[in-house]
Amino acid sequence: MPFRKILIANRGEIAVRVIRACREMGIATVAVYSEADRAGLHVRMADEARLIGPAPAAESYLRLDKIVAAAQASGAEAVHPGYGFLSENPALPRACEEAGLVFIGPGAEAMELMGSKTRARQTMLAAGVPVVPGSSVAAADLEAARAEAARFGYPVLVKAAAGGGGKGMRRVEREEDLAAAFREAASEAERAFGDGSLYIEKYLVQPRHIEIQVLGDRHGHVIHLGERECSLQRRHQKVLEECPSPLVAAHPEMRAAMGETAVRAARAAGYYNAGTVEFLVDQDRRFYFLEMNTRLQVEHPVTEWVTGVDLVKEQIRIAAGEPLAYQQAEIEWRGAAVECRIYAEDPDNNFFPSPGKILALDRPAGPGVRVDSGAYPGWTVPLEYDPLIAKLAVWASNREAAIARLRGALEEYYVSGIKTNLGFFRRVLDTPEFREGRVDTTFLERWMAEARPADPPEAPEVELAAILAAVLHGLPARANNHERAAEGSSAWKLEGRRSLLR
Amino acid sequence: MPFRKILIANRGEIAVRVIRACREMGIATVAVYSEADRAGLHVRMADEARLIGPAPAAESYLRLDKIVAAAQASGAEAVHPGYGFLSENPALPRACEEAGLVFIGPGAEAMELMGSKTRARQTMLAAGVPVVPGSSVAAADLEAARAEAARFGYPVLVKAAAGGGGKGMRRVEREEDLAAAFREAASEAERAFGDGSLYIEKYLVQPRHIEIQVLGDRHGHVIHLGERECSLQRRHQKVLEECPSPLVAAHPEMRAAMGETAVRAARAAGYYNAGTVEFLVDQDRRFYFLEMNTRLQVEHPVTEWVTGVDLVKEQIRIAAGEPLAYQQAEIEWRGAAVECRIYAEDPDNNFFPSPGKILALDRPAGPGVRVDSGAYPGWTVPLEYDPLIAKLAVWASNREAAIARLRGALEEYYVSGIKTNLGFFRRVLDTPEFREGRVDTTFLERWMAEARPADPPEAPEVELAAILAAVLHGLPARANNHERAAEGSSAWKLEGRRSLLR
Amino acid sequence: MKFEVLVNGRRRLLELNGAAGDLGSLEFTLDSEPGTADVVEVEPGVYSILLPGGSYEAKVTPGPEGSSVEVRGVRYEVAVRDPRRLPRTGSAPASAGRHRVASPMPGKVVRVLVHEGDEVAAGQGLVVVEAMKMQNEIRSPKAGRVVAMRAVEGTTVTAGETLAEVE
Amino acid sequence: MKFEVLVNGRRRLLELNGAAGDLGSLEFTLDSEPGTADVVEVEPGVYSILLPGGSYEAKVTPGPEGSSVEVRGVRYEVAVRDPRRLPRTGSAPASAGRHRVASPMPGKVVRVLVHEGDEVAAGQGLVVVEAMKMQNEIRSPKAGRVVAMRAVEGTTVTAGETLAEVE
Repeated sequence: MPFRKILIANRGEIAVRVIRACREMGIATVAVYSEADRAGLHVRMADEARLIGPAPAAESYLRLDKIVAAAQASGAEAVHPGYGFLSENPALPRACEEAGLVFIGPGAEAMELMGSKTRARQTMLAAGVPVVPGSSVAAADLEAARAEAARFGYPVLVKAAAGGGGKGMRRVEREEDLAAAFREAASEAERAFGDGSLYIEKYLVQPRHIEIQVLGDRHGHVIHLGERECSLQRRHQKVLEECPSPLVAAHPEMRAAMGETAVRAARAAGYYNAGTVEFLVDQDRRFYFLEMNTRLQVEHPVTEWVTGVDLVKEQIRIAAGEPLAYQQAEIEWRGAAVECRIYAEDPDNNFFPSPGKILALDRPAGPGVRVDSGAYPGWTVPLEYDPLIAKLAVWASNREAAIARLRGALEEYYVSGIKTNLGFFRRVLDTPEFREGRVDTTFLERWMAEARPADPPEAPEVELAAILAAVLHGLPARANNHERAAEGSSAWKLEGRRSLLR
Repeated sequence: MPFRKILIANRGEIAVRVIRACREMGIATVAVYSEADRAGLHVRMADEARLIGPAPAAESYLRLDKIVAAAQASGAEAVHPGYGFLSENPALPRACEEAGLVFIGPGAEAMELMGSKTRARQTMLAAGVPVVPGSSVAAADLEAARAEAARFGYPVLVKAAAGGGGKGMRRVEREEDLAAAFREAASEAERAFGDGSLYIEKYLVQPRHIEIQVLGDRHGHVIHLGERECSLQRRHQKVLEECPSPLVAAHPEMRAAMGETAVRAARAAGYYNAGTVEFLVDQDRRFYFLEMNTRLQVEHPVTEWVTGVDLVKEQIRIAAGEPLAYQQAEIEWRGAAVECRIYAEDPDNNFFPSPGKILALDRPAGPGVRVDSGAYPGWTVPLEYDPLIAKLAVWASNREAAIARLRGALEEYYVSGIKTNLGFFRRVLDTPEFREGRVDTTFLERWMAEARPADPPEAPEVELAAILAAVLHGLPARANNHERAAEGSSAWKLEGRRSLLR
Repeated sequence: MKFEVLVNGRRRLLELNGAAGDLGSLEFTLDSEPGTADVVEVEPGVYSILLPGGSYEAKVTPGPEGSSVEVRGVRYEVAVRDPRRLPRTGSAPASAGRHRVASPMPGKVVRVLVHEGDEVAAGQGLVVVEAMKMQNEIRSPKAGRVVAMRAVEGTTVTAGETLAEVE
Repeated sequence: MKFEVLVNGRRRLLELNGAAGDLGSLEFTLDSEPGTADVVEVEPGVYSILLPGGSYEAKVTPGPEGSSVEVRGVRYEVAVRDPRRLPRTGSAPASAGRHRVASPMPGKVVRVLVHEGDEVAAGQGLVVVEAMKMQNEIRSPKAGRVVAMRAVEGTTVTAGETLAEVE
């Protein structure tokens, strides 16, 4: 047992994921929660739970001091940051170290290095890792930005030098649009990260987003676990990920090439624990370092499905100083996995967030279906946090079968009370582009901008069923009628009644 | 697409399993149901559903004529029998053939051959497959039974020559007990199978039950998918199965030896489609052919987890005449899987069946957890059928991790309204014998006969939590209180109320 | 018992024969077409419906304007009217040309982009509401003038709360 | 508010301070030990309980004799009595030495093994009840004489129905 007790500095499905891993390793867990999360599943499942502040993340899940205090008060030996919140903030590993706690993740230096786009880029260039042409520009220096853009040629991308997740990112098609985009991005970066410095780079036309999972121990051993295709994005946010990438499946030599490059990148940064090297891949299959995510990714389940490696357990073992349990040659990829991010949002209304109370919740089940979720029936999805309520990840022996399985699982998945993007995924999965793996980071928005596919061909019985259900459900006399119905007409019940009448 | 439409001649979790496979293959499904199963999950999930009679199985799921009529009326091209009911009755493949339907399973001849213990035994002997010493005895011939028993030496096993599943089976320790056992077994066999012929064999002391999954196509290609350890049995019924067998894991040469023997057995019977060759393994690791199950097994998920082969889809492809999709050398075994059979029964009261209405149902989820179930909250488990309501099968990279995962999943699994054996499994999993893989077919009953392990060490807070919950739940004023509580104290709600008061 | 039903905006007429309110085998007439169905409410709001052509599962979520019903992954908006009752008048229409702009979700007003009296173009952003870490720009449904701005930066709004009015 | 609680047969005394019926932060005294808890009913009958030493989830299934409560995989049978009410007398005890043998489950009587007037040993089978494809032998709780045999072969019985009486 690497540790006796771990504090999880997160909430929702990822906190639940880490709790499950700890439980299987015999490690006690401490959940932290804000006032909005008292009924959160992570609080219910952990061995202990500590309130760390009011609902806004800035007053709870982002409060380093409270996290560290909770860990110390509970006697935890290590802290797992999950993703988001403080997970990529080097102050957390530093504070842990000062408090005598083990941080389950990379060292603060590697995190800091990779958190700065410019320093990361310099390190990658020095290590011979290909990068997208670009350079950083001080907050106020519009003229420098104009010169750089002219050098790479339009379109260019303007984004915050600090941070990630698409915050403050703007694509500029023509020189005359640069000034406005520059000002907006700088102000957004300033607000989000307290640093208005920008980064300007060549915009690759319709690239794929393919990333490599790496694992490194504290003894210098680094391996990769293959790629994830994350090209399906909306507003620069991934919504569906898969392994293998359809492109890599068609060009198997790419896995080793990108994998070795990712390992080189991690080594150059002095990286250990789990991390992800993100690449953009152009239409000639050239790949460019985009950034390194110095934490567990949301989409880690697809890698777990295909390689059989439990990334969270490996994170914990690595943090405890154990050597990697795998050699590179032992990593094998079997079948295909696809994951959907289930969001509380309304695809029919501009994807507006849809927090609120979940009235009914049926999760899919059966072979090859994995659900990671923080939701349950009766739970109110809070307004204050990320709208991700669950991840649905399926595996099958090949991509076509995995997509068919995902399609069925989406149909089994039922959430009422709030809106979700479940129906949106059903439509995405039916597009020929996705079926054939012809996707890039612009596909989803292009597809959404086109005329929506017409409603399914008229199916009179489907509509009839909807009409009957709506009418019958509205009849007031029928309250609790379902109880009677679901009991069927079992002979036992009829006989049972009869015997009472004797 | 091998077929356009398949009828599933079964109910419960296995019907749901087959429906999911068909849905993923683009094949429409027809469910059949008795009057007790109108609200069954298989009826809800199928594309069509047909009533085939009253609740008793003899008037519905065992009615060959109604099954075939339903298939023809619905335009189905093939029939999947599941397990149990008609699945090992050669009359079903015959009736299918006459009606122009494809039976998804072996030919009637192979089924008939393997259904007769004596003919199966002769065939195995001729094929050089090792068998347990024994012979068949006519219904009335007690003297012949006495002579045979004397020849093998006691203990001996007396059982029905027809049928399976432990029906009519009796272990006889001494000659003076033979007469009574013989009469009871003959009468039970007569009632169950209409044939009082018995089979008497040498009883192996504390053997393991290890079985081999085989797959054969209609072109003579037969492969095996490795073993399943099924030694955890109660009343000759399997309750927990795993792959790899801990014994085989310790002696890897056994897998190839038993696998090749099983393939030889299947070939000797002219077998195609999925089937299972059951062996008893004695304490010197000698294995003896026990019987062949000519259908899909309840415990097939553990093989699917470890090999990555979807057995139901392979069954369907084979029935459509397709060649096997795998060569023997392509079958690889990764990690370890363990399955529990969740029964509606009361372990604290002699394992009496516990049909009734399910009030609440929380299924486990997360990585490596698979649930196949026909149950849902509000559903009434009928009195008339098998008490199996779900199967929980987990996978992890090794046996120890799989057991830990199963332990956690059992804790997440919550069923109220009926009794189940979930708690029983938690205790079984904690025994040193199971943890160390030192199990045989007598282990479970020996363990149960011993003094039950004392209650967990006194945990005052656990008991306190139980007391508080019981007291608070009983307060009448608190009806629907949970709604308020689960909403937490989200700032948005408070603010929302305030804005209404303005 | 007769019902006037609006399905995704299309008007249908359903008549249930026999004792309404009893599930099980139903006889009905949809528009002028007679039919039969076997209906069971298997879970609250979830109906298993057997029709001659298949088994359907309909999941009903009641809403203020009618029910949202999902069948085989297709969502229908169904409003039911019992014709014996007076037809509802619906919510009062906006005064001629005056459009109420409501928040589509609960959230926090992080920015007010225009002021009362401003001229706005159709689609122009009026207010930015933040919910679940996302900033959502609420736009003007039409070109016109902002006659009322109710949103105040830093305050919380509920779903459906008026943010502004455009004339 | 005071409660007498029987936990797996052991008597405990719980006093809730403050307004009973309100969840959230609770102060209480168990026997003579004071304590605090934070309690939320997260699903119907499912309580999340935070105590100084940990987070517990208690799942309550009410029954006729009390509640069955599961916490961390351990099941407790808990009967609660509000001492202001009169203590229940419990079900009338069987007349001296006379034992009622009830069916533990619904099922069908497939065999009656003894007759009225027969002498039986403790543990001897009286009736075989079949349910869910399993034949279950119902045994005599004591040695004695069968004074009444209510079970009839081929009939159905409900859970708790009397099969026989042994004296």
